[in-house]
Amino acid sequence: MNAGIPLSYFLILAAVMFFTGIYGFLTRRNLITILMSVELILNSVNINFLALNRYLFPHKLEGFFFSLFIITVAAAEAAVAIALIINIYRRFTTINVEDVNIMKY
Amino acid sequence: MSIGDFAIMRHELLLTAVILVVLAAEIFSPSGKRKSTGTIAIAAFAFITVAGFLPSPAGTLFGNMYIADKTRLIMKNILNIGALLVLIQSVTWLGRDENRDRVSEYFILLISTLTGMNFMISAGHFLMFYIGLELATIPLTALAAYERYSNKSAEAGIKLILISALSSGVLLYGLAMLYGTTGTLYFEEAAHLLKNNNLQTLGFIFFFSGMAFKISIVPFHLWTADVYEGAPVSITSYLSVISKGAAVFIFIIVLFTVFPVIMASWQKAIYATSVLTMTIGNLFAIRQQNLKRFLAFSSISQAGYIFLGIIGGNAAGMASVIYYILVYIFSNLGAFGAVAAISNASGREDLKDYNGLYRTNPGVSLIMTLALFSLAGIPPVAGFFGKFFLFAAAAEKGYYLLVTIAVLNTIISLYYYLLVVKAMFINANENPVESFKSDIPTKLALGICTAGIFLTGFASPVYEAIRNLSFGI
Amino acid sequence: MNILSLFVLIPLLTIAGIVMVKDIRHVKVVSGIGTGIQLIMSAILTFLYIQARQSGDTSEMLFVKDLVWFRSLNIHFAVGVDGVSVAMIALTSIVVFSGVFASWEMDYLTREFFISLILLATGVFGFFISLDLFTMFLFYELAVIPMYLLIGIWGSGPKEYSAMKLTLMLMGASALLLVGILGIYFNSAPEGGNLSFNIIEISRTTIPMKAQYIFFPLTFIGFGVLGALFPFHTWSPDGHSSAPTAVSMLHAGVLMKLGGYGAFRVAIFLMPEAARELSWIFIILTTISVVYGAFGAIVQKDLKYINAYSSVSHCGLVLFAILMMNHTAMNGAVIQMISHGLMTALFFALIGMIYGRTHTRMINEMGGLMKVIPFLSVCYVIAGLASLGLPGLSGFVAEMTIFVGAFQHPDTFQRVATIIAVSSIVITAVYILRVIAILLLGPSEKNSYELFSDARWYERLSTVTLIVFIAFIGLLPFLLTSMTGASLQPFMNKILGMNIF
Amino acid sequence: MTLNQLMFILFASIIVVFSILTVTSRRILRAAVYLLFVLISTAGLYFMLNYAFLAAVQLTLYAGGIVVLIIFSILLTSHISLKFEPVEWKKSLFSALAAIAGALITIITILDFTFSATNEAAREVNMRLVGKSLLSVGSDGYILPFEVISVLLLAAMVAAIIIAKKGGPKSTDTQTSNYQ
Amino acid sequence: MTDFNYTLWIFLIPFLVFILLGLAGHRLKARISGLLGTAALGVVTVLSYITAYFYYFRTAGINDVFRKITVFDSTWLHFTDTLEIKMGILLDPISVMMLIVISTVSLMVHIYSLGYMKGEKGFERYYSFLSLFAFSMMGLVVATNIFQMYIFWELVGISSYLLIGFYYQKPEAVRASKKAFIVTRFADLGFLIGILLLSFNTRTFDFSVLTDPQGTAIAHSSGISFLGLSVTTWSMILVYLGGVGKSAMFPFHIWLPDAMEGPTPVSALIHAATMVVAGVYLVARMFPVYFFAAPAALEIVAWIGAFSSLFAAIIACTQTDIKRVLAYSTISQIGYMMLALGVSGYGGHDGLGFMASMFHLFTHAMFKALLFLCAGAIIHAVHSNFMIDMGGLRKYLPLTHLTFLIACLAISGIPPFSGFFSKDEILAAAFHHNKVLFFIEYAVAGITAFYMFRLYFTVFRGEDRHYHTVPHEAPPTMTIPLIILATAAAFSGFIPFSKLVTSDGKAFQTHIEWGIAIPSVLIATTGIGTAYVMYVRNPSLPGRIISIFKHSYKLALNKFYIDEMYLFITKKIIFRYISEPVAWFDRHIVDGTMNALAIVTQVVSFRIREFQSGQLQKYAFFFISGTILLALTLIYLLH
Repeated sequence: MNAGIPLSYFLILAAVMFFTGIYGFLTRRNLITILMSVELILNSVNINFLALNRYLFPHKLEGFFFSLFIITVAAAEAAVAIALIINIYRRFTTINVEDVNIMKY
Repeated sequence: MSIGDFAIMRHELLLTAVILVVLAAEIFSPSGKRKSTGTIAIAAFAFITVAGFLPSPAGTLFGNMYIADKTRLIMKNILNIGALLVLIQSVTWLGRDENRDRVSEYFILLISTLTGMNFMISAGHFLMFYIGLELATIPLTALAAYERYSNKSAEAGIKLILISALSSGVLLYGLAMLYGTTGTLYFEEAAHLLKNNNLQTLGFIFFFSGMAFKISIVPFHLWTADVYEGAPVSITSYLSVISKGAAVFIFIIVLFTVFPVIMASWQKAIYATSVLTMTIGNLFAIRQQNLKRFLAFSSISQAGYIFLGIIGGNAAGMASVIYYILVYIFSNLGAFGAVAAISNASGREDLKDYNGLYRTNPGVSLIMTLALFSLAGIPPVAGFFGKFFLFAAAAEKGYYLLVTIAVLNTIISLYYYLLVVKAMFINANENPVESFKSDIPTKLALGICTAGIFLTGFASPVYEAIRNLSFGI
Repeated sequence: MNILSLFVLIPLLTIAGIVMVKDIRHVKVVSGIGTGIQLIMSAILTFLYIQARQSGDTSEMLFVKDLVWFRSLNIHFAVGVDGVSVAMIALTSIVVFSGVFASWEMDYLTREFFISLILLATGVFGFFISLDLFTMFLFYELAVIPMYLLIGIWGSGPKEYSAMKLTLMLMGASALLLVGILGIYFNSAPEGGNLSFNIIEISRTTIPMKAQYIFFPLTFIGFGVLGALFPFHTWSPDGHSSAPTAVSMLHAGVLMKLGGYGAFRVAIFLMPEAARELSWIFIILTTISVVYGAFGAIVQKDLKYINAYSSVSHCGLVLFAILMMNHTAMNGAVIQMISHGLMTALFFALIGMIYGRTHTRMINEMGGLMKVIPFLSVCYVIAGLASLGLPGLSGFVAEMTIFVGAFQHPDTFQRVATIIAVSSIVITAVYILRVIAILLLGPSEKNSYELFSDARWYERLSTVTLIVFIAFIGLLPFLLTSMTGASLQPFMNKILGMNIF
Repeated sequence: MTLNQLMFILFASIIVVFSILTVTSRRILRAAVYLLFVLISTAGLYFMLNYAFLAAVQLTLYAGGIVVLIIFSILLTSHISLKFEPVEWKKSLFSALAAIAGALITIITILDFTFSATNEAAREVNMRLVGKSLLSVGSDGYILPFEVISVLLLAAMVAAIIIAKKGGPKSTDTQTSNYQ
Repeated sequence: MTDFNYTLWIFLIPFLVFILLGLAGHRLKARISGLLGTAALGVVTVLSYITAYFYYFRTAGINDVFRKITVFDSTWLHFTDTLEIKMGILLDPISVMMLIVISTVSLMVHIYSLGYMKGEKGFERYYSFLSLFAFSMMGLVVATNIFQMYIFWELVGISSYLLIGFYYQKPEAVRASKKAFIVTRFADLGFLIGILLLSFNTRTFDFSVLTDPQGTAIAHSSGISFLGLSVTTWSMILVYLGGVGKSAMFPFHIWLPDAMEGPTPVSALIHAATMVVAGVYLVARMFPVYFFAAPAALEIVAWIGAFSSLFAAIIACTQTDIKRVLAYSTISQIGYMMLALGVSGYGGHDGLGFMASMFHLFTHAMFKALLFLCAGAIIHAVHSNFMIDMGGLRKYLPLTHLTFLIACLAISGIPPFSGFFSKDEILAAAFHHNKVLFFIEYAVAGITAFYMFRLYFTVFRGEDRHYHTVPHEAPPTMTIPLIILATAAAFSGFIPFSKLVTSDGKAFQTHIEWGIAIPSVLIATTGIGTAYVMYVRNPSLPGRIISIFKHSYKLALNKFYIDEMYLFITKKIIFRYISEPVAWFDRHIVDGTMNALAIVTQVVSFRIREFQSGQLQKYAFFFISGTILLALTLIYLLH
């Protein structure tokens, strides 16, 4: 199904997505949106792995499985992160990342 | 799979077993008697630690996905010792009212991170490495936020998980590139297929950033101080010693087994970041007032020194790094143990609270002093030997300038370590920490640390045993 | 048991004894006994050494004991002594012994004080017996660190600042030294073979010139800082002035000698080629040290400052002499180390005792002490006379050997430098006599002085011990120089072997 | 232009546009929905790459699980109509610069590299193969990570639980000056 | 008794006494320690005389050449193969002559002090110092090598320091002792550098090698030159500098007058008879080197001697402190001796100046010691140093008066007193060498007579002053030495010095050159007459003269402001413009740099704290930037 599409398209797409995620991580104030940016990042990695696996090394499934595990880990991570965010909300009554800075210097 | 195979991966299996035992104890014991879970966990863990030293066959399992050899074995044992000390040190704190209903969770989480680290170290495949890494990280974020009534703790948790998520994203991206250029994620195969081209270098840099985050290398270190300060003392010490040690271990394994081809590149990267790390870590440490935060920056700068052992890419360097981590475990845990003891007894963690401590609590002060001297690299304690071997490893490869920068940095570090010593021994205080008696676990942990601080240095067999490992390089 | 190892062991046992003793008052007794044994031991060592030499033992080092420590880096616990080290060990024992008695009145954290003090001594002893660069370095640092606590806790004045400054500067020096030692080690086998930390083994090879150029300055400065090399001497005035009596004694008397000894045994001995090429830089610096220290001492008002600057000057002379790289001057350097060690220790001991009575160290707040405390005053005068190089006391012997030796150097540059250095003897006379005149002579100023008691028994013991040795060297110098002089022959062979001249 | 290319362009533009919207939208719930779109489009790409299983996982776990989790937490912590303050221009500028620079370097380096594909025959990915691989102990078997991730999930669960165990609002932090 | 081994005891005995009295003196009774010291010195004196007798008349003079006898010589400190300090005893005409001078004067002073210092606190200390001095001085003169000489030179200096500062509670004494030591120390610096230079050239310290006219040392001495003078000349000038300091020649004379703060017997011993002539002795000892290898230096010796003698004589005319007058007179007389050496040749009659110098040294020691001891007796009687407090003492102190008069006549060069003979030889030698020097000395002879008799007339003639107690003659312990010394001062001129003490050891004939002697006696008589007119006949005359020559008088009274110049140099230049800046520089620049390093570290540490802002996104920003920067550097910049 991927005939006619060069591999580099996928990779560029992934790169753009990755750095969009990075941008989001650096700019979004809300902890949840930051988490969303992380998801973007992980997704872009997955795209990379799958595209590379499909285009270059289709005889094995390393990229495929890696993506599979990344998704799983991402889910676990998201669960804990959300728990922590809620914890923050409980303690700080805000989830603005800029306000979560009682420790500094 | 055979019984022998299980022997090969007995560290991980035993740890998992402990997790399950604790879980079972938590589930099945009546709620009134939960105190005992801690004892069970520690006893079991102590057993594992001892068992770890039994001779173990080397070999690979799961089609090279899991590798066991002497080097890795010794790494795991070192981590076990450290973890055991952390566990013992945390007993007093876990006995507090607010923590009483969450003791077994604490052990489960902590031991599972250690399991993750062990898997990470034994990984022969980047997937195992990644999963081990995450297993070593995610539960830790929860532990960092463990303090129930502390805003700082909560903040530490969120900071840790978000930035570690970012870092693992970056790391994964790098792995994807490496995968794309080599077509494999097995360490051994990748090592042969790496060619030193730009994309691989870029992939390596992404990977490097991810690891540097775990080891607290400047400029990837900024989370360290905040998390260390916010987290409970035992978790801070765990983060600063075990977590960092494990990351260093896997980092050198990967560097030396997977990336020797692009050594020229990573040496430059390590050179630059090492200088930055030592310097920035020290500069920040100078002015810290909170002891935990202070030790955080100190541990950042220690990471810079550790890089000196790595940069040469030689067997001596590898040995010196492993040895240094061992020494560092005793030293840093000694320091954190003292901080924890004082914090548990009086709730005070600031430098000014330490004024006049020697008059009221000479024992703790002396241990703290020894630990700090060891961190600073003052003879006759072990840190001196550790630093010397690190520097020697770098000097062997001609990195004299780097060594000079490092030794000059040790002077800055000596300055702030002495500030603490000064506070304890010299400064007067109208309201010093009152004399307190530590309980047995604290004493035990501190005693082991003290013994370790002395013995690991003087007793040359320790170093020689590490040095005699082949490392495959 | 090797007799040299005992020199490290006995202090450690003494420390153990101090820890065990229940009664604080017994701490001093234990320390006194421990250091007394040390003193006897060093007398025995000297005796054995001379006996061995006379019986025709011509090996470079005697009483050698070599234990492998870290095999992979070829680190050994290697001890051995030649005449120079024996002399330095004897000096250390004397100063430590009298230091213990000089601090007999210590009553704040007594136990800790004596432990630190003896720990310091352990480091010094270890340094002098080491043949292995690694252990040497280890003991060096071991000797420096207790200084921090000793000054910081029991010092006076801006003690925290001084202690910190001293420690940091000395450890900074040791940092450079570490690089130097590593450099030497990794170049110790230019023709292949095992790398070595052993001084004797390294001295048999020639370290490549390129390496020498880098590591000689590092090593020399590293040791030089401890030897108060200009401009790295500023720890000395502050450190000495803040330190408690015994610590000043030990520090100026012995610890500063580590610098000279190390510069000579490590920097010059192992890298003579670079030493010859680069010596001019350091000769300029040391010449400055010599004159500058003396001038600096003239206008000081604090007794300890005066002595600190004086130490800068005298220790500068040690390094100066070493850099001349000939037998006589080096021999002079050794004698100067011992001589300065003894007399500066005496000075500091006396300053401490005077301070204990007058509670000031400002010379212009005192006067006419000769009348009220004649014993201490006479001792002070003797120390002063030794310091200004009066024949019959040790200072003269040392200085003259240095000057004559240095002046034999074939290069005009060195000889001009010598002339400049020689001029310090006048400046020394100026500041010494100035102090004596203001402090001891003249009418006694205050009525309260009448209450002063002269030296107590432990003070007498402390000062007389030192004076006896000062006079001994001054009157019978040939006994000492024959011992040290012969031991310099390997150095000279090595230096001459590189066909400089 | 083939259908494939058209689809790719469609998915790609959805991903890019909605990614950017996700990280710029000032309304949080919308951002979450945009993220959902991105994730679904990604699943589409997986389909295109013949990884139907993974696409399914993506849709269920990601789009179904995580996004829902996120939306829940949004509802827990924020007012739905919450509209963020615009991002400080400096922060936005520097972050954009960093992101663009990173993207440029990455893309240039990728384009610079000639990937070499293997000659071996491709393997069909089906559930059978996936299941077999996951439970295989030999080479290319993934039973070990599969087992370990179960520990991870257990630990994550415990982690989430202890964080969620209720703590009082009062802070016991000692107020300290961290810095001299 | 010709092996001279017993000479060792000549300087060992005083040393042992010094140690004994120094360590245990305060436990002995004062009187015992005094007697002990005196007795010991008596032994030394006897030994010295025995030595002299056997040396001059039994051993050495056999072939009319006095040999140099090295009694023993053992290594004390080894420097190099050729350079080592030995300790030994060298007997030759001048050292034996010096033994006599030192032991005689010393013994007199010891005896005298028993009376003079009676009841002083620190009596035993005084005697131990005296013994130390005797030891050092003996060691100095019998030195076999230049370094031994230097060693004892320094010891002599310290004994002088200790004795000047004997009254240590008196600020003036303290100041004077300090000044004496530092000034001579400064001169000794020259001496030492001179030794270094000389030994570098000649590879030896040994006198017997150095001063051998045929020896290699002198032959080797030419060669490299610096500023037009050969290195040997330079080294000899520097060595002479030591002599200038010790012998209080211009410009290092300033310490000597102040040194009179010490007890008067000390002044007699050290600052008149023995130590101050050490410079002369030094030049005499090194004379062959000067003469053969460094004639330019010898010329300098002559001129400095001449100038000092004139200069000091002029100042002496204006001083009012009796001891200061004598002190300047000493300077002046030593100038004579220096001059004599400076103008001397070598060997036989050419060495007249050398012989004359030694002769004068000998006679001067006697009469100057006598003068000081008399002054002591006077001071003892009137309790003042100042001439203004004295007058008409003739009738109270008849013995003192008589001996003082003899000494005055001797110093003025009136025949047949000793000074006449020695001074005459000096003038003769100067006449043959350089007329300018000769006339200067003529003038000085007149001035000397003038100021000595000014002193004599003021003190013993004139009116009584108001005395608190009636002055009375001193006890016998004090007067006996006066008588002995007076005898020596009167008759020592008849000793045939040219037979005994000559430049090359060979005796030669001298005769009084009446062409020079008669005018000199006339000049001296004129001086005495002037003094008589001014201070006896017409006491108001001095005041009138002073008012006429107000400025020059003031100049001379203030010793030509040399002291002030020194003070200026030390206090202003050295203290204020060298030492204080050095101290300041050290504290602020050198130390400041070190502190600045620390401060900069602190400041940097403070400045960079914004990196650790607590803002997660900033952390992430640095994270990403770090990655990108690393990538940029490693891939595109360093690849």
